[in-house]
Amino acid sequence: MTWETIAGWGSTALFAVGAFFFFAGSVGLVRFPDVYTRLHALTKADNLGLGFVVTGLALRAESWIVVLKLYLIWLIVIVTGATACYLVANAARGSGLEPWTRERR
Amino acid sequence: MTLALEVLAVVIMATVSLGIYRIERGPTGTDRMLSAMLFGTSGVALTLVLAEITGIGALRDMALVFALLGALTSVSFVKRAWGAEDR
Amino acid sequence: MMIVFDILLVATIIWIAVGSLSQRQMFKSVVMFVIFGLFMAIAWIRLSSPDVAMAEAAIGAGVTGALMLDAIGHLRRSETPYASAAEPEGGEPDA
Amino acid sequence: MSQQTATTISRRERIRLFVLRTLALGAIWVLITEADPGSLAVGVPLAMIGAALSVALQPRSLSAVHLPGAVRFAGFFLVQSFLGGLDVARRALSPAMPLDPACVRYPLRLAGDGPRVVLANTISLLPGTLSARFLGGDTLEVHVLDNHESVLADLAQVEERVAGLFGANLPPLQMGGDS
Repeated sequence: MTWETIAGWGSTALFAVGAFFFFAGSVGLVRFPDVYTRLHALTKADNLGLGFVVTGLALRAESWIVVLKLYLIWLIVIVTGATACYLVANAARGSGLEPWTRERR
Repeated sequence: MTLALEVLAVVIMATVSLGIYRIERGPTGTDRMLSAMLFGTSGVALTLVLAEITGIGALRDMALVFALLGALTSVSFVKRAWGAEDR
Repeated sequence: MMIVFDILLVATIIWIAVGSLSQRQMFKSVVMFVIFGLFMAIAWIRLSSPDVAMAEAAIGAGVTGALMLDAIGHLRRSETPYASAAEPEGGEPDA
Repeated sequence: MSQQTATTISRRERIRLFVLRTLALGAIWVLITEADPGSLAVGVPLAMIGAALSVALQPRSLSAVHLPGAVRFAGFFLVQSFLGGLDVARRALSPAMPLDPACVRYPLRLAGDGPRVVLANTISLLPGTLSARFLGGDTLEVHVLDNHESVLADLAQVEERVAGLFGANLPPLQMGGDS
């Protein structure tokens, strides 16, 4: 078992988990009933999927600086994603969009 | 081991195409905007994966551009176009 | 495997391009246009020209998309009598 | 709390902030260019211009981050955001789609703009919660996917972690039972 083999299989497993979360995020976006619940799916599942993909790529990266850059990109996506999510939820709430509840339907 | 990367690229592409359904359906403009946000995150992942497959390091800079653009589009949607989605 | 990716990419691009031109609602078209820019950028990557891809993402999807969203906001404010197609689905919350 | 009441800041403090921010921006530049030595001719002046502008525009540092708290916060954040993604994936993929969404109001104990922004963004990434808006009177409205009893207690725990990140102490929790 060389490092290449371990990194290859490990990153493949991480890619599978990441792809699963991307898939779950898209399914949530399609299936969930209203804007707020869809925002949940979008921010959580997709940021996590990107995190797994980035970790998998980091295992294969050729230098440390690339690893740090990959995680910097992930950090930027997390921060901008959470901020954009708050902005959309805030605007939706401010315009009087009521959340979907189980009792109403 | 590039096969894993290629399969990952195909899967992300397929999930992104799934999200287009949400633009077709709506019902509000906000829902449509959400799928644009989804493509921001998936676009970053896709670009990073393609950077690894092709070995072009400059594509990682493009992933940064994608990350920042997602924020730009959502902010301009919320600040400038809110309530205009029925047009 | 990349041939599958390319077929999927091209099919999606054509779908979005047709979708962005054939909508009665302007907002839907604008969102489609933004996403068209993102996919086009990925197509440029596949054509191994990352510099064009970066320009496409930044200008095509980002700046033009923001300008179009801004324009649509101005249209709303100026009260243009525009035939707004009502959504066939229920659940329009701020009606 | 790191809120400074003085609006004027001494020259020495400005220089210290300038040097710190130059180093931080320079580090980001090195990361983005993947440590290309040729690009430093552009990067070093840009980092200095950026730091000078930021000191001129926002001389007070927004909030001083407390280092041991930050490490603990990072661990907490990673574990919880994993659980959050898992939770939302389970709900999205299960055929019955177990959702019971509601908006709850959470009385904030944390003061200061910077910590509150961090708290709102953290809540959005944790299991089943999404910060919707700040109401007047120090209340944060949170949209939850599953409206169970312990939501407010969970949020209080998150708030304590964020307070730890900034090295701040919170007043003791008083549950009004108004969920």
